[in-house]
Amino acid sequence: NRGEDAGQKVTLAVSTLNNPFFVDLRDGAEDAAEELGIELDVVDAQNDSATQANQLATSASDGSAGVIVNAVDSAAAGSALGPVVDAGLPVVAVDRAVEGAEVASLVASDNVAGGEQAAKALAEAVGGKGQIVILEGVPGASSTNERGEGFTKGLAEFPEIEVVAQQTAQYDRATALDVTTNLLEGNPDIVGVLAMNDEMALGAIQALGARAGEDIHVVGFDGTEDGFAAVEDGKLYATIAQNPEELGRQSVEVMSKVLAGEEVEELQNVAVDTVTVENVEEFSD
Amino acid sequence: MNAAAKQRHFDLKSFLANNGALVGLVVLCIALWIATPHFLTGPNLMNIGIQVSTIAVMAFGLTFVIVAAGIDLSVGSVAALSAMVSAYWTTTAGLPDGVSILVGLAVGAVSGLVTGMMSAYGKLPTFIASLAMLTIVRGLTLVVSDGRPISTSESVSFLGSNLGPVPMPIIVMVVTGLIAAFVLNRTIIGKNAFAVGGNTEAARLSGIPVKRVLVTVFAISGLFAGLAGMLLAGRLDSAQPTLATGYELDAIAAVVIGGASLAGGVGRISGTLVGALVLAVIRNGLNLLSVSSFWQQVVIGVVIALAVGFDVIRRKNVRH
Amino acid sequence: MNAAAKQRHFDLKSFLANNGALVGLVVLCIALWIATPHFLTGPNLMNIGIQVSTIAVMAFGLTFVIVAAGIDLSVGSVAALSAMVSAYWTTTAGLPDGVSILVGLAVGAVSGLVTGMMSAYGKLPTFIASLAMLTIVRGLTLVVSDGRPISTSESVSFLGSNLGPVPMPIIVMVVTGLIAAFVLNRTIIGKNAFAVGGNTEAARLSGIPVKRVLVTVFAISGLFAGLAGMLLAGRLDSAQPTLATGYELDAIAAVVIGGASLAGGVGRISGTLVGALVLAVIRNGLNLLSVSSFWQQVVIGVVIALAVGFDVIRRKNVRH
Amino acid sequence: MSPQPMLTLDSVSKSFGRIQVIHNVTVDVYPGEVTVLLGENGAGKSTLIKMIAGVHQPTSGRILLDGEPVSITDTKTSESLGIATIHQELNLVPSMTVAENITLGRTPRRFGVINRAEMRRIARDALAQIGLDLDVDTHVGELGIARQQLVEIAKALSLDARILILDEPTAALTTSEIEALFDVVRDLKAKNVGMVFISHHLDEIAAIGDRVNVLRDGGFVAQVPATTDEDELIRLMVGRSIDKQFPREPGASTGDAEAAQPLLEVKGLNADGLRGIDLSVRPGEVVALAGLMGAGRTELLRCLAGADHYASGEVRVNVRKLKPYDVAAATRAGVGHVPEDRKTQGLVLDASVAENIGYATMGATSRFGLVDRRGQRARAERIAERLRIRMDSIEQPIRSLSGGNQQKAVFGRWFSAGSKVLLLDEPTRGVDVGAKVEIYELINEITAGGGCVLMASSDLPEVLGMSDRVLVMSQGTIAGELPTAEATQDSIMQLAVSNVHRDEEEPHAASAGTGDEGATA
Ligand SMILES: Nc1ncnc2c1ncn2[C@@H]1O[C@H](COP(=O)(O)OP(=O)(O)OP(=O)(O)O)[C@@H](O)[C@H]1O
Ligand SMILES: Nc1ncnc2c1ncn2[C@@H]1O[C@H](COP(=O)(O)OP(=O)(O)OP(=O)(O)O)[C@@H](O)[C@H]1O
Ligand SMILES: O[C@@H]1[C@H](O)[C@H](O)CO[C@H]1O
Ligand SMILES: [Mg+2]
Ligand SMILES: [Mg+2]
Repeated sequence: NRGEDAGQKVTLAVSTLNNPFFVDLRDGAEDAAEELGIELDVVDAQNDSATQANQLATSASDGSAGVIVNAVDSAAAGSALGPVVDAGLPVVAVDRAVEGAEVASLVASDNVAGGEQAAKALAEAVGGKGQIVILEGVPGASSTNERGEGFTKGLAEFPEIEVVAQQTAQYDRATALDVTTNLLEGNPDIVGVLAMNDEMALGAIQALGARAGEDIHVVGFDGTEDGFAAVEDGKLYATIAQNPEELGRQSVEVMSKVLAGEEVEELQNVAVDTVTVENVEEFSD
Repeated sequence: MNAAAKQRHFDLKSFLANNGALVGLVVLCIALWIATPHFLTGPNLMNIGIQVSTIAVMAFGLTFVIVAAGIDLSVGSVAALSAMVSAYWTTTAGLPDGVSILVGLAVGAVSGLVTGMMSAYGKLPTFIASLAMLTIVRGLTLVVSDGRPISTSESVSFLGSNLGPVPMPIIVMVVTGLIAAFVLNRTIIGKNAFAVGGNTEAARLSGIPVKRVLVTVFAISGLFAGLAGMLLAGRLDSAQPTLATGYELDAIAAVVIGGASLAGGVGRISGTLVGALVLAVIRNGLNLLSVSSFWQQVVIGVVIALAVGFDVIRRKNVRH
Repeated sequence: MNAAAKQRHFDLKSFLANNGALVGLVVLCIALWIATPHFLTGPNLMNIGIQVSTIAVMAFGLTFVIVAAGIDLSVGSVAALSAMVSAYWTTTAGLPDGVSILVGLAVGAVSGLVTGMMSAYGKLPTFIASLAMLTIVRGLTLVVSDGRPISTSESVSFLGSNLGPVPMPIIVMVVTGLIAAFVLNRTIIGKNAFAVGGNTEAARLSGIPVKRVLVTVFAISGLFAGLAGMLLAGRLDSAQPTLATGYELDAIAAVVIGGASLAGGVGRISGTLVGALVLAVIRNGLNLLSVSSFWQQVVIGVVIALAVGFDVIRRKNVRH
Repeated sequence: MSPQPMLTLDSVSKSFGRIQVIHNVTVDVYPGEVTVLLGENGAGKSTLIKMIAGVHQPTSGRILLDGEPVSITDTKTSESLGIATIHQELNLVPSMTVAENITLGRTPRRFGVINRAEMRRIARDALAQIGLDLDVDTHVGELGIARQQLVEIAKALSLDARILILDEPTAALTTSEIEALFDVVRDLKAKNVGMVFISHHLDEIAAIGDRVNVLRDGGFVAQVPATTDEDELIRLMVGRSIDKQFPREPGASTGDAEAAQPLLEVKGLNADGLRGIDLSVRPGEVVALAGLMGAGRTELLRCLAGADHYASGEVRVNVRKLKPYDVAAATRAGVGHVPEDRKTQGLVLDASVAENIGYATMGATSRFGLVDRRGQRARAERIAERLRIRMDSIEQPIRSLSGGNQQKAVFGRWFSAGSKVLLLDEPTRGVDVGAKVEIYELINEITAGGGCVLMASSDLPEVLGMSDRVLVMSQGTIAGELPTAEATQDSIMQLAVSNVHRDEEEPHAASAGTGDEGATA
């Protein structure tokens, strides 16, 4: 019972819109949809896999012609897509991979590679030695795990860098402020903070006050507007810029090709860039 | 004979009186049926059935605690720990799948038992005891899983799949709902919960073992939460460390929308089911209507208030 | 004269009796002082003071609702909306900064007022009314902000900064704490809240305007939540759409740890402050001790249970 | 003459914290006898029996059962020793049915599954014992306090205990229910059940008591036979004699009562269970509302006080119409209401005595929103002294006061508020003879000052002794009016049952209460 005009409506299932990153992703997707004459139905799982499973099941029966999924969790999304796959709808994954389900294409930047780049950038900033702390994302979230993996890889090359504390700040700016403040008490000699996203990096900067960018360097991840601004101010040494708008835009473009029956790449890589004060102008607007 | 007839008559009345949100639910369904052709379709109703199952099963158990005038904030976390330990048991530790569901249920029941003991013997307010368990159990889930999802065992995955044309979650929900209703209304466990919640002092003076009742209702709540967690993980084929985070508020809301009072002494399993359905139908309907996700939250709040409000208006009309 | 002396004596005793978690807090502090040299330092204590301020201010307002036997789940969301609207007012809409704090406070008070009216006149259980507001208000925050952070006005940022050597959040917390304690204990608003919470029917039959009392306590709760939100945003120089998500449980926990009962009729501002401090000190201490984030949650839960448990043991000793 | 005591409280004492409330008291209970405990409010009667019931443990002393020392650590133990207790305060679960309440704690079941038929049977049998015909599936919360008290009694009787303790079971009952209860007591005596009975109605002691233990200030005063005359009992109990139990002095303006403008006027009031109520009370008057249980007295007072909705009709105070269903408005108009159940409707149990007395004046005396703490306290202290409320401190939670003292506090609230129209629902329930006189004198003061009182009372001597006129209610209507001077217990009862008989001929008029009156009349 799909719409007569196949290709009309596409569901974009976003993991959360409480985060500027995904808001940008959605904006990119909406722009592309408008250009291509696609009706885009955005649903927000508020970071809950089960909510997303519910939304995906609903999209299988609500007249959508295809589903773009930004998985809350890669592993869980596989079976959650079952009803969509059963209904014969094409699926495009964006930002995060989907395990255990056939997708037409994955439009993503690489979190592990990005994590590695972030670690290297911080190492460069601190001159390859000294004590650092890591601010982790939501425990158990796939991006937390993947970036952590990347951090470990990246730091492996710098034996003189010591990770003295590794604590979660839930991807949240306010939490990061408190956690960093507290960590500083126990570890007054740190030279760097490696944060799994910009929100936490900005919270850390707030906690560091004048020391940020002077004797303690901070590296974030995402490339949000606030992040770029902090880079320009010299407070944030670097952020790993994903291009969420581009992720969103390309995911819709790929979906439109799939619906038109065209061939698409299995993996569509969107560049991840290390943004520092050197190149920030190219990114911020 | 007359009394018996009266009795049957009364039961119908009290069913309606205790399932007031039913009116809200029906109004909601009619509105959605008018608003979108996708709502009243077989597959969509099946979806709703599956989607409501986790919260419903969790809320069935929670009904016991609330009837006994307690509150259990740990149900979401307990669901996650049960699912995780059961997945660990088979997938990571390689132990026999045959009992993996039992392992999950045991984890749930024991977690509830501990909350109940903290509250009955440690004299902690149930809010605090269960809040403490919320974070303890979530922490343990992260420890067991090392923060990574673990694939569920085949039996647990089966819980999330279909049995012929009928989804297992719906079957499980119906069966556990009937059991819960039976235990709550027909057994001494349920009666004691009502007595303790209705007037703890009177219950104590009548020789009801108040502490044991508290421990029992929390164990039941944990047991159901554990099952709910496995249902959910089974649907995802994966136990996630963040599984069911924040579900406690939805589960409590389902029980309260269903007519129970947080002051204790009142509550019905059928009401709880209606409460859970109200929440699930709202979410499903808003997805179908493609309401923007920011406004969706606003609308959900308004509809919850209205659905419960309908009940209040109806009850006022009945009283006078 | 004798009576007056007796009275003063009683006040000290009742302070201790009502601030039982104080013992838990002291034990906690001693343990941390032994465990890490970084705990008992001036700067760290200052940190704790700043970190506790948001939850404490929020919980001060919430104490009124809980004393009146209600519950307010919306405080976290209201904090976010107030901060967001106040930031929008100046930063996005370019309206005069001078009143931006007042705008935020007004948003908070009105949100609370609406919850109170839903509950008093709409007859919704406060759990449901405030749960509905939780999602409505969070949705509105997202709508206002379009999901993105907005920089706070200078006045709000000032709330998060230092006044000379003393952090503003601590000043605000102390001042509002004193005001809250005064209003709760000395004014008709507070006394009415105690009466309504202690026995609503008896209060009503004594001519106390129960509905107006309910609306008032929720408005107070919203007002304090709004201020707490701006304090937090001021510290971040930015109002975030996710600000204070989930803080409601912490705030309720602070009030309950501080000796209030969710059944109503009991509660103290000083107790609430102690409750908030217990939570803040636990988090601070665990950060200082670099406990792994998985185990941290387990430990937080255990320590909450113990801190409240201490109170229970102490009270038992006093009773007999 | 007496056999061995079956139960002995042997030199028991009891302290709460620093305060000792029972000093070395010994009480014996004999099979087939009714041992009466007599004493003023707060003398320690309830505390004493709570030691038998397993609620409190004695601080010192022993409890002997059949001569053997026993330790009664909880209520379950007490029950298993064959002791059943009817506590002074109701201990029922309002959200549960009559049948569930009667079988509470020993619900009949097989393999944990409740046998509902058996449960109802037990309940019906228990109710039949005291002649109460009530649907056992009714929720207890829907019943008036008198019926709740009867359910409580039925619950205790159904235990078939060897020892039965009755702590003021008659306080809430009307004459006919009390008679039914006493029939059961006599029956139990014949079955050799030992009983302990507490009441502030001295006539009841003579009716069923055997020996009387008098307590004063937690100490033992004397043991006397139940045949001892009332004045002597009062003297033993109070330590002085009381000249006038009913010191009614007609109010200031009763002289030309007919002429005076009514202070309270009700016209055509219809409500749940009330039909066409017209009445007026003039300044200086005390009007009593008499009637059988469930006649509608409580409901009428609640409507007048603004506590309940009414369907039609109007209520005027001092000519001005009262806003319906608004207690605050009624309070402002000078109406004060002492509800029938102090525990659920009258008191904030965890608040202090001072606060409980002060609720009605708190708003009016506040300035700029600030509570007048000193004034509130002074007013509370004055009234507490006046009513001789026995307590340790005015700041003590009212929960720890004895039942009668709690009742005095509820009355005191409205007296200190200076209410002009007092609506009293069983105002002296559980109050001792001495304190009753104080309450009556306060009533006199109010009427002397131009106020008026409408008082529902099941205590016919009180009705006859304290009112100027009697309105007799029956089946939700006012069945008739009698000037007190001409009224007798018989003439009141005749009016009270007048409608009941008519209803029996009209099957359609089977209102909720009909069956009960039919059975108890
Ligand atoms: N839990 C308690 N804590 C402190 N004091 C108490 C407590 N219980 C009772 N008391 C005090 O003990 C005394 C005796 O109370 P009790 O209830 O036994 O009196 P009573 O003789 O039954 O009076 P009444 O006729 O009013 O029922 C009172 O002064 C009362 O205030
Ligand atoms: N058979 C019944 N079943 C349930 N409720 C009843 C029954 N009869 C009366 N009631 C209710 O119980 C209450 C008893 O009436 P009410 O208390 O006004 O009478 P009363 O004359 O004051 O008698 P009481 O001595 O019981 O207080 C009323 O609220 C009435 O609606
Ligand atoms: O890539 C995104 C962002 O970094 C966000 O901050 C957290 O979730 C990740 O998937
Ligand atoms: Mg007594
Ligand atoms: Mg009555």
